[in-house]
Amino acid sequence: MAEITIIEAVNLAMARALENSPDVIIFGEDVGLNGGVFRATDGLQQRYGTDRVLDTPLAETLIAGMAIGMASQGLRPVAEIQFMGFIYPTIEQMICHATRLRNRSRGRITCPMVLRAPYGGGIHAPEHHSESTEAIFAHMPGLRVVIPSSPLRAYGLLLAAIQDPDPVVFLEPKRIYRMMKQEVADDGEALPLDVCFQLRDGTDVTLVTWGAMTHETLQAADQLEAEGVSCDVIDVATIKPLDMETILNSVARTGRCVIVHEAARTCGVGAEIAAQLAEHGLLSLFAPVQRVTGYDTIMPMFKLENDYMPSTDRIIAAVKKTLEEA
Amino acid sequence: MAEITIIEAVNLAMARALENSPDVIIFGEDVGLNGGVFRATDGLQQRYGTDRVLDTPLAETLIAGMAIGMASQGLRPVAEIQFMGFIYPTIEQMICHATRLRNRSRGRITCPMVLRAPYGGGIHAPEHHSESTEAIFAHMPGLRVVIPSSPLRAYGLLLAAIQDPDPVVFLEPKRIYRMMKQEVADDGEALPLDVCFQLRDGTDVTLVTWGAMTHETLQAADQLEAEGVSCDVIDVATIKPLDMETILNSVARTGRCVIVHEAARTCGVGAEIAAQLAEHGLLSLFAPVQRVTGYDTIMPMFKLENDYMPSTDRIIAAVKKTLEEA
Amino acid sequence: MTNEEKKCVAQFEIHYTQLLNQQGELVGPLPEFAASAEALIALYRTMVQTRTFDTKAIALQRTGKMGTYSSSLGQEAVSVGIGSAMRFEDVLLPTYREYGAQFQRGVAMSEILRYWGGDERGMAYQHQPHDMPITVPIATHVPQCAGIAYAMKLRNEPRVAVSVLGDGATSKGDFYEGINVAGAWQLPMVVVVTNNQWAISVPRDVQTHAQTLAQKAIAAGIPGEQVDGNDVIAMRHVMLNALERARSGAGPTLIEAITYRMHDHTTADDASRYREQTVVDEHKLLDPIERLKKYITAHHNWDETQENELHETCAAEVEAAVSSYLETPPAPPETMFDHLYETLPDALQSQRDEVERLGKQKQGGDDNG
Amino acid sequence: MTNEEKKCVAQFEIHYTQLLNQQGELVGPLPEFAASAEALIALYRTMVQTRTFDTKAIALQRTGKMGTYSSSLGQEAVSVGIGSAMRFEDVLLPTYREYGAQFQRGVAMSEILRYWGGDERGMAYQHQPHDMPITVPIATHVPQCAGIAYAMKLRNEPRVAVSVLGDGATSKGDFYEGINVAGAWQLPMVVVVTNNQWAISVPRDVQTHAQTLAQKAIAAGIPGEQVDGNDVIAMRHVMLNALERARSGAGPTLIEAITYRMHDHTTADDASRYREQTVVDEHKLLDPIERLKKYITAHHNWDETQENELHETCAAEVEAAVSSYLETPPAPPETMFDHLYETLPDALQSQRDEVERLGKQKQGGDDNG
Ligand SMILES: Cc1ncc(C[n+]2csc(CCOP(=O)(O)OP(=O)(O)O)c2C)c(N)n1
Ligand SMILES: Cc1ncc(C[n+]2csc(CCOP(=O)(O)OP(=O)(O)O)c2C)c(N)n1
Ligand SMILES: [Mg+2]
Ligand SMILES: [Mg+2]
Repeated sequence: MAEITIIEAVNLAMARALENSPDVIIFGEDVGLNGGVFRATDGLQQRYGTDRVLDTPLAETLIAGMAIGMASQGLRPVAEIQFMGFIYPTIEQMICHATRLRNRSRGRITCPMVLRAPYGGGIHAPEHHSESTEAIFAHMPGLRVVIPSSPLRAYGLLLAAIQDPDPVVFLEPKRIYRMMKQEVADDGEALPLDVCFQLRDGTDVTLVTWGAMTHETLQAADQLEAEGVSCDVIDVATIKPLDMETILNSVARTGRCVIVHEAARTCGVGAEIAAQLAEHGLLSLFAPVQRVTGYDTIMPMFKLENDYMPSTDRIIAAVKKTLEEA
Repeated sequence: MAEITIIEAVNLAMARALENSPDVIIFGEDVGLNGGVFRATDGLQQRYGTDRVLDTPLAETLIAGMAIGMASQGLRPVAEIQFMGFIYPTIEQMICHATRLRNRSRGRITCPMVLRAPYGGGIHAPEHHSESTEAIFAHMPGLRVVIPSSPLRAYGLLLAAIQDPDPVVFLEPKRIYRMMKQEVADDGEALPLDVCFQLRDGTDVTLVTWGAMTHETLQAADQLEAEGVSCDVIDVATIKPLDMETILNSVARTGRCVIVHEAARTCGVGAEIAAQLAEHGLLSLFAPVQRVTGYDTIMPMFKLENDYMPSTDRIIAAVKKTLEEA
Repeated sequence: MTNEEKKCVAQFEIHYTQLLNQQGELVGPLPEFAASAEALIALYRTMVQTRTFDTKAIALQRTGKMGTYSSSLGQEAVSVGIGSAMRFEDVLLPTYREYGAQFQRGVAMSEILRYWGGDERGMAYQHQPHDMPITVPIATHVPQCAGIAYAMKLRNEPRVAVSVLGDGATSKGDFYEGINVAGAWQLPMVVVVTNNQWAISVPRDVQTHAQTLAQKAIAAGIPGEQVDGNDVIAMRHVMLNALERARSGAGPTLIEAITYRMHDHTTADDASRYREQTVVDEHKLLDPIERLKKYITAHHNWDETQENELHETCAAEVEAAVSSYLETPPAPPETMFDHLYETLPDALQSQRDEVERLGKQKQGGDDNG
Repeated sequence: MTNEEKKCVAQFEIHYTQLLNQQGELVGPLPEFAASAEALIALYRTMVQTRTFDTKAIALQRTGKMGTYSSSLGQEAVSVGIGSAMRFEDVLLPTYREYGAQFQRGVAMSEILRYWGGDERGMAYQHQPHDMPITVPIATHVPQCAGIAYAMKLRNEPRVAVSVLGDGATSKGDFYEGINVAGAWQLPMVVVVTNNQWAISVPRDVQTHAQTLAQKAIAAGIPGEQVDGNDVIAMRHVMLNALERARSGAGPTLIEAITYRMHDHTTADDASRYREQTVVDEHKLLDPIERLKKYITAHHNWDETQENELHETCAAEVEAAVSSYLETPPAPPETMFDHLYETLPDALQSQRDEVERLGKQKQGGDDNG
């Protein structure tokens, strides 16, 4: 069993899905011969043919709309949007149709599609290539939004997304595409959706995060450990619908919570988690919930991107603040 | 000085703006001869000509993009999207360009545009005509999102939006377009943006809301008053950027907060307000913040829309809950 | 500029088909199907049925028994032509005026009424498993149509996906994205533009400087043609050919059907604000039902007895649908959660419980509505 | 189907212009401007300047001194043709390969380097007040172009808005929405499609079944034409005519400029994964710079001395730009808030303060980057 990266795990999951079901179709811009700009679909067209792995014209609204059409016919389309910065033309299709077809037709027509996109900053990419706007999708009833943060979860969650009978937006943290390797058994086993993953057990403070930020968050937890602070680290993984139970249980134990995400703070998914903590966990909170996030300004071009994104230092400072108070 | 409705105040503000500056241009679908499907632009084309008040082809991406182009040339475009349910094709333009032109060009090119749209449910309209997805826009750095809830505020805030040097999404609560009348002096005076409006002073609980929900919220406050509960009622009005100071000050006095909005709960703007209360106002809160919102399901077609939207009863129940606790 | 320096590299023509003129006279060769009285009378019946429904639906709205409704008055030949040419196993992606096609495809009148009555159950289409529900966000169904057509092609099914949209809709980007991929991938797909000359208050000429809407097809490199949309024989004929091409693997077609919106845009609209009634009246002369009636009266012995019988049958059918609609008990409020996902996520259970509880309270107290 | 029943209602032709063939020989009538040696040499200089810049920019990226860069190699004639034909007061809406036009319009080389070096100040265009910065989200600038053109028309300014985009971009809906309104409103606007045969790895024929991209104009009812985009004389000629039409109120034009992307899509791309080098090599024979060089050598005494001098000048200019770029101190991190709104909203002040504080801390400790 080889050790593979996240991007390889994404590739492996799609290959497995293509292998297991003739209904799985992969498409998007440059996903064919080129294998995707990040190589997520590398080799898939060669192995599964141009009918099942194919390049589309350059049109994101079309990509989403076609995925919906295919899904309505019982296919399992897995469509790639090249970067999250180009996902906006899909919104009308996603919010008006993907999320509503089942509801609208009272279950007669369903929409088991996956819309994949690499997201997040930190790779010194050009303008518009570093977006984290998952909150927009997390606000849409009828959708699932899933974000893996390790090769194992990339494999297991993508398979789960493809098998899911409802539409899933699957966002891949591109900064950590090749950052770590894990042994991943290509056993076709999906991981559960709609639940958080516990990355680390601790008692003093709960750190809640997802995507590439799991990296900084775990680093912060390491450093804090050395200083005698024990962190519970939770990878939310499915940010819509939210598994608040796991988060609330953790905070009930620790009494403190720091939420870390790359996206702009205002109306980010961190707000929802913090709001639910305030609603359902107020009495267990010893200190105000802290959010360590991207700022409410345009994600700067790459010279300043590290000043925008949450750093290990910022996370540690926020943890210390929750420890100081109350 | 005549008493006018919200829709008339919207019309009056646009007429005033057209009158005061040759740079103001009104356009959208059916805004010309037809005067808009809600009559927001009634009579404007007749008075200000087809060059300044004009129908566009049926293309929302185009409408937003043209507004950006015009604004970049120093015009003051006021573009109408017929219903918020059709605003999604504008998102790419708004998030990639309207919000970024100033930043991207380091102030060389600016984008003083207004994108107006009627929003919200409760008028027994067809599918897609009852949307409240303001949170999507509230998440965008660089944007203002403004929502009036009375004729006076419709007039003053729309003028402010048109005068604002940056892009504004101006959402009009269509359910109360004709619900109330107020005397509005057509004096060209703008109201301030970025601040909440205090609708009612109270001591026991803070009710925070915007748009058509101010109606139910004020009704709830009336009923609660009769039962001896004194409500501070705040109309947020500019939901992006948020004037948290006013809300925090109120909650510092009352110790309790109920947030009311029509939009789906998860990742709604209420989450941001609740999250900030938990961050900055935790110690003044006697009880968990309550959110009374639309549910996290598709806004149902109109037979069930009243079961979806927050009612006076649901607001009262939430207030009582905050009073019971702690 | 002289001619030498410019080389012509591509040439295109757009054609228009009319078979029955305004007076109901044949002006082109009769297509095979149209030789049969039965076939023509079937088309006639469905047009009359559709109009009978339409009249009643407007009345329901006017009397507060239904919500906003969009009339298909004057456009029956387009819709009936489409519906009559399609096979049941094809997929129709309609807008909000395709009743004529929908009825032929098994959608119940009571379902359409339920839909405009604000009830999702009006899109369940109990007897039509294939078709998409009415699409409200303009042109968004064209990319979906391409996806459906791709599924058919991939599976080698001899099926066709058909989307119908308006003249206004041809201005929206997704329309072009959809027809472009239909060309690029040679999909089994037909796109019908019902050019009824208006997009709410915006006349056809304000939408585009293109002299025909059929020529939009040229951008996608696919065949585009015009047809008299008030001539149901031509409409069905052109549609049959396009479906046959698509079904046989010869690729997509764009059809511009020229007709006229005789009613307000919807019952929420007041067309007198932006168009002269005299112009509308002129278009009455082009009425598709009258036109076919003249033809079958002249050539197939259609008479007043048959005409009266037909109207009675249609009226009875519509009345039955109205009763069924009016008698439908409202869905319990908590069902707003029941088709959101296949299985309700745990996170939403408490919301569903709340709606159920409040619904029961309300039922106990005041009544629903 | 017989012919009688179908009436031709519209006809279209698409023309192609080439004036200088592959061998640098004149194959059409020389446009007025091209009689002047000076004019041709100016075009030649800018093409060489652009290519010199391009080569250096790639080198900067390869040596880690700059981020991802998109090359304009082989497409210089398109861009230089556009830029040379426009007036300063016109507005250019470029994509990420229009350096040839941008330099002529006053954008500094150092600004382009700053841009690809990840610095917003590279879009401030200190000497070019009118033009939009590079547009990355494909085709989104076409609707903006229409808005700009509308402003010009409304104010009766004799100005034109020009957007340039790729072959791939013609698949995206907003492209059509923009050209459609340009036609409907007869806007002073020119849209140039730089057909370089590739959209990253996707070949032109996979984008669309349309035999030319120029014919996309027919959908909008506007003139569309093809030009040899490796022939800078033809390019400038066609562009001048289109600008003149637009400026004089005669409406918009769509120009398809046929060229070839000689480099990888960007420095982040590896074209050998999806195209044969031999095909690329064949296109070397069509090189726009070589072609004009042959012509001016044959007709205007262009010689090796002048050639060498030109290369030296260009190299020096590029070196100066590189130095300026490399010497630019990074912007203070808190400036990320300074152009978000005209005035920073109170709600954001504490975030700006935090970034400033952290920036200073970092400067105190380790260095920036
Ligand atoms: C994306 C979108 N924008 C706006 C609307 C509002 N609207 C509904 S119908 C209509 C006009 C449609 O005109 P056309 O396409 O010609 O169809 P017709 O109604 O004439 O059948 C408009 C603007 C909508 N439904 N969807
Ligand atoms: C909306 C959008 N989708 C995807 C991308 C990613 N992308 C960048 S360039 C490109 C191909 C563009 O091809 P073309 O329009 O032919 O221009 P060229 O690069 O060949 O000049 C793609 C897909 C993007 N920038 N914007
Ligand atoms: Mg129409
Ligand atoms: Mg290209």
